[in-house]
Amino acid sequence: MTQILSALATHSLALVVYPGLLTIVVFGFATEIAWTRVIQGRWVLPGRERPSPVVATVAFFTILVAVQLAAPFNPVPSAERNVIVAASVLGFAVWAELALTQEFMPAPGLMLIIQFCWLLAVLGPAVQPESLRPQVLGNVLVPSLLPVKVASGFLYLLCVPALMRLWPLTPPGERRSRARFDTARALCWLPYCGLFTTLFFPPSADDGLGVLRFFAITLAVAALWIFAGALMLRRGAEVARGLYRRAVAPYAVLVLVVVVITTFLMR
Amino acid sequence: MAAFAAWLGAAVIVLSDGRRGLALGLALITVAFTLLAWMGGERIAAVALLFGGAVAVVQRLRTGLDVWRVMPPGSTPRLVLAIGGGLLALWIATSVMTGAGAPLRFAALGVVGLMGSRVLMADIKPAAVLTSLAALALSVAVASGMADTGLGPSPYIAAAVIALGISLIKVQDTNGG
Amino acid sequence: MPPLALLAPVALPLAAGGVAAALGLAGLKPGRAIVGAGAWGAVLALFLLWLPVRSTQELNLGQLGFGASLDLRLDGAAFAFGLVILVPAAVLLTLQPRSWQEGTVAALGVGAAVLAVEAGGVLLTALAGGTAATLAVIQLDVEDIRAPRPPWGALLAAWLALSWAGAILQVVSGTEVYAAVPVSALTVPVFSLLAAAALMASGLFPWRGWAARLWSRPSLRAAGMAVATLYPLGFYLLVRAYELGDGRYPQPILGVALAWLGELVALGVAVRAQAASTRREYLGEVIPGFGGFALMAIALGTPVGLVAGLVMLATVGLLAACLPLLPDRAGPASVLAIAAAVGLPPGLAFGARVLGLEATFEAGDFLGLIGIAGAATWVISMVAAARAIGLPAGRGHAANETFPRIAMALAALILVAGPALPVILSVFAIPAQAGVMLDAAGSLGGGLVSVNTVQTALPALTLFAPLLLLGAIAYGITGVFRARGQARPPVFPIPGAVAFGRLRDAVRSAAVPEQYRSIVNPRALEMAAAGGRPLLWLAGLAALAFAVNR
Amino acid sequence: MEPELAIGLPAAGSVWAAVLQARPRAAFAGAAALGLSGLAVVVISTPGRSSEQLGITFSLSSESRSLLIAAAAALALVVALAPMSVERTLLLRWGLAGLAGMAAIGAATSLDTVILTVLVLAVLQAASVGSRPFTTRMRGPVLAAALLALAAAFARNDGPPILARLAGVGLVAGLSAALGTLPYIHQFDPAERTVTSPIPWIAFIGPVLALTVLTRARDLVPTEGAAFGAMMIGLGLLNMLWGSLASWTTEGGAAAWHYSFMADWGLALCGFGLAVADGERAALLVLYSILLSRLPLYLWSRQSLREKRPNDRPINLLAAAMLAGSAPFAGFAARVLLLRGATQLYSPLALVIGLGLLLWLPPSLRLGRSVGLPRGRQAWGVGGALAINVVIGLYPQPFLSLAGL
Repeated sequence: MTQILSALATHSLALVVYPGLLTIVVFGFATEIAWTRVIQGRWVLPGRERPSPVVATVAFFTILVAVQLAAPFNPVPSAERNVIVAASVLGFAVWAELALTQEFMPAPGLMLIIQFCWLLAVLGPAVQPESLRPQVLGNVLVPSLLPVKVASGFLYLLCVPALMRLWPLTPPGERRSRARFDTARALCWLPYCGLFTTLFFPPSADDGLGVLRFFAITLAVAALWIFAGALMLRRGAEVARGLYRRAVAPYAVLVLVVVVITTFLMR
Repeated sequence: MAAFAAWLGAAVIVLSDGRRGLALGLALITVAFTLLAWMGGERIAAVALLFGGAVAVVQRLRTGLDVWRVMPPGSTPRLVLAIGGGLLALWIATSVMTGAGAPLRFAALGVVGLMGSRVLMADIKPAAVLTSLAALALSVAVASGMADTGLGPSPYIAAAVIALGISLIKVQDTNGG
Repeated sequence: MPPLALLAPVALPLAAGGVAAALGLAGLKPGRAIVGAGAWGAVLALFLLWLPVRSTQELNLGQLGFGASLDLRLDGAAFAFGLVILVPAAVLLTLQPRSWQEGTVAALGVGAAVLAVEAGGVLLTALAGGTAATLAVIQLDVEDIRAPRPPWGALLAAWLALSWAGAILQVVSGTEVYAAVPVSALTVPVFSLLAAAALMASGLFPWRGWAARLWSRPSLRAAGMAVATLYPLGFYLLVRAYELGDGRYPQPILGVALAWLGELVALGVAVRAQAASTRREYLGEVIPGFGGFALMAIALGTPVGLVAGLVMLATVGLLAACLPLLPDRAGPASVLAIAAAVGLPPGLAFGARVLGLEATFEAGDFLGLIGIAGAATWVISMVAAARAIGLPAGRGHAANETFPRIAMALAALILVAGPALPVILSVFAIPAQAGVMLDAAGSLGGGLVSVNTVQTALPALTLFAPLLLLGAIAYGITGVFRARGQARPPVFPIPGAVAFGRLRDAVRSAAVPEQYRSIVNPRALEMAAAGGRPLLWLAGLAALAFAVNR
Repeated sequence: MEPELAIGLPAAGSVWAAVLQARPRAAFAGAAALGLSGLAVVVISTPGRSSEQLGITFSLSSESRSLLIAAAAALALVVALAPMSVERTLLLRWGLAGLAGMAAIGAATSLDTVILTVLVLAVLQAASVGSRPFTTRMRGPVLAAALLALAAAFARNDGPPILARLAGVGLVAGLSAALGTLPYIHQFDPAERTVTSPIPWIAFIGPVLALTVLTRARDLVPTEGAAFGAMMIGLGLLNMLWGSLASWTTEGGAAAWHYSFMADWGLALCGFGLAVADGERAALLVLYSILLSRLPLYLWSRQSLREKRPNDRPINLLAAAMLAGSAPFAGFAARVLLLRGATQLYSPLALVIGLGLLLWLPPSLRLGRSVGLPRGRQAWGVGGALAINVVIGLYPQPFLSLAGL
């Protein structure tokens, strides 16, 4: 019973504080503020209104994803983390927001394709190792598995900007202007960036340096997406759409082929 | 000789529409089968056949169109059937089948085949059907004589009773006859 | 318990149906209490029979005459499927008003379905399953003959196929009793027949199956009962096939094919669900969606997959009770039901689906690809669910057959049961799995707190319970969704729907060209054959003689 | 003496009813008493015991006895619960005549007796007033008699093997002609009374006749079992296909019933043709089903068919399920046995039969509707027929044991 109570306490701590809600909010809000600063040229801060059920839903999903990350000092034991939970619930977070708000959904078909590509990037590397522990996947350095890992990592990087709506898939006139602070997106920054760090970099040690390393990589990934997003915003929606249609989707097929070939070769 | 008579009787039934012709055909069959049964040692059976057949013939003479009407116009197919059926029965009874009793075989096969075909004809009248049935019943009894284990006179008696009974039936048919 | 008590779960609903019929014929109104009591009595009997001993019990009452014996067996699988069938049936029979004819047929159908899962052999299962199917169809037609119902031919074909499989087993191995069939007897053809029977019995196809079409009926009394009694039976066959094959299907490729089919079923459901025009239409796709995932998990051939599939079927059972009671109007009941149905964390459906997807990766080889496809499908389902909250309600069924509070309670039960996943596995799924996969016993662990598989541990109690609490707090602060029902375009058009529609129309309008109609004239053919023409008869005779002497 | 009484008592009952036409109650009571006595004699008779009291050897086999009991029960059911518009004495008179003939056929130890009985029954039926011409009504049975007689003659004489094969052809074709199955379908007039229509041949006399002919055929052509079975299966499949499709698509409701009997006979012929115990069991269950359910339902549907008032009540759906051979009705058990038998013989045949079985459903739905909304005695009758069929379907063992299977 003591063990159960202790586990309940540590899991609660993980969900609420680290790497859960509090960490998500701190990291995400900071990143989102930076993003809006970059693209709008002014500081947009979060409002003080009561969060909507949509934000609550996104937060609910993202904290579950956050506790799956291989963040140093994560109270959830590594054996209890699961990439399936992370991938599927993070997928829900994006789509729940889009579908619940009944907003104009930019190019939903294309978004779904990108979502599938992202899922392939997350789960593809797990096919051959037959492991679902995120840190195990991050730790895979077997040469024969590296092509899959690298290819998947690149696909991940390509997909997330669209999923987080950093890259425009529809021309600005068709989209609702977003002058306000996007709380739902802010809550997704850590899960997306942290999951990339978890899956494609060897896990960081449970010490101060490890924390620094983990968040440095995570921030670097966020910075990369902010940079790419800003760049793409200047090029316009047509280029972004063309990139996903003509490059990312075929590339995802290539990744799938690589996964299959690797699995076949390593049977 | 008796077997040929049976075939001839069946042929006459096939070729006739009037009561005289039908009765003649049935009479020939009755006599022929009686002789065959008698020669086969089935005396009681022979008597039964004679009795049943005779009553049927008399009954036939009393009902239906009082004419011969043998080979009415358009009888070529019937003639072909009568001759062809007879030849086929003869060939099977004598050449295909082996063993003793060829006359009995010829008579039975010929009459059964021809009577069965007669009933299937399109323009047949009830009188002809009943005559054919009586002949068929008699031939079934005669054919039972081919069985290895003799069935005794009972099939003959039953067939005679049936032939007799059939001849007593008055057909209530919208198509008349 | 005396062995004869094994008859109780079957006999009680039958007796209740008999009493309802007798009272109805006598001009009295038996009401819903009798048939409801019969079904609840069967649930109680199942618990009393299984829980104290938790081991297989058998009863053989001799030969029936068509190759099968009245051989009843209660093991883990029978207990699990018995509950999946009986609990929703009992809920619906107790709550929804029915005429005595409907009540009688429904109760008899419940008895037959339970007999199908308690049967000790394939042939008795076929007879009982066929009976349940017949009664379900009759029940649906009694309620509304013009409303959609399962194609009777497909159901009949399913149970005939199973009969044939049983017959082959008897011819090959001398027995069709599940526990006695030698492994070698479950050949690929026999398994194919069995699998075909299973797929047809539960309507597990990528296109819109009967379980979804039933939800477009004006009333959901008979539809709920049909889904509750018939839908699990196909899965039951696939689970029993493991017992016949000593824990595996005759060829691994068969399991892979079925798992892919399950994925396609789920994908088809998800694609249709995201294009649904009403909430009722969406809800109709919920159970088939679960069916697809359950098929995928069960067919993997691993203990984890099997238990995941069984838990999904348990969720199907609860949803089969919940959805027919749900009123066709927006409100918290609808939101909760949709949340429970889509597998919102940390519900029971969520845990089961995570386990199912895990199983695909742990099964090795290329099966992980099915898991990726499954995850993608799940995301589409989530899109569809979120969209469905704001859809118009759709066709309303009579208010007196809806019970929003009970429906909400059942949906809430599915959601709060997530932390209890290990308990449900231990009591419900693992005994069933252990009964049909004897070699794999003990491959799942974690006790009552977490679910430990080969690679990971799912801390269901310790992670899901606080998450549930957090969810409750979050929605307590923000309030729940208050979406106004309005028509919404599909997220994306159903691929190939237009082409398929065109093809279907072309097939429907296909006719013999005018110039050939005189050749293919059924009426003339009938007249020729049935005209009693001697020439045809002689030709028939000649043909027979020729055929024999050829 | 038992077989003779089994023949004589129903025959006497039929004659009694005919003689006392002017006094319907006395006619009915006397005929019913004699008929029931005949049934009692059949029930208490010892299967296989020979009797030669009339100079002809009679012996009732278990299978024939069981079908005779079923036929008598069917007759009792339709007479007792006949629709108000049907004259019950007339039905009883003809039923008892048929029963006497069936007893004679079932108890006959030689094919000749069977042929002569068929001729008698044919003449008796055809001689009564009917809408079809006498000559047309006689065609089928006379062809049957002629073919069976020729087959017997071929089988009894020595000669090349082709003779035995042709004898087999004659037996199968003769049986088919007597029953009125494809290719020897008896002409059917929907407006005709049932007793003078082809229905008694296919649905009442047929089961016992088929059983007896097949029993005799085994003695006559023992070496041609394979060819014989192949022909039976071939004709069986043909009838399954034709019967079910024609029953589905034909315009007339009564004709649909006629074809449905043919479809059921297709199953029975396949079962007999398989020449394995399971096949025979299957065929017997189909024949029970024809006698005890399909025939009564047909008779009860006649009025509804005339008045063109089909119905979609639960009872109609149950009737449809029964006619389609759905579980738990007897048809399902028969189908299981048939599939088992076919699997023992040749698996692809089971596949063909299995696919063929699906053709039953559409016509059965139509036929079930055509029963209309039975009321009063008729409702009890339909309920009784369904109940009997369910009992046979769920627990066929006693019925098969009665037939010695």
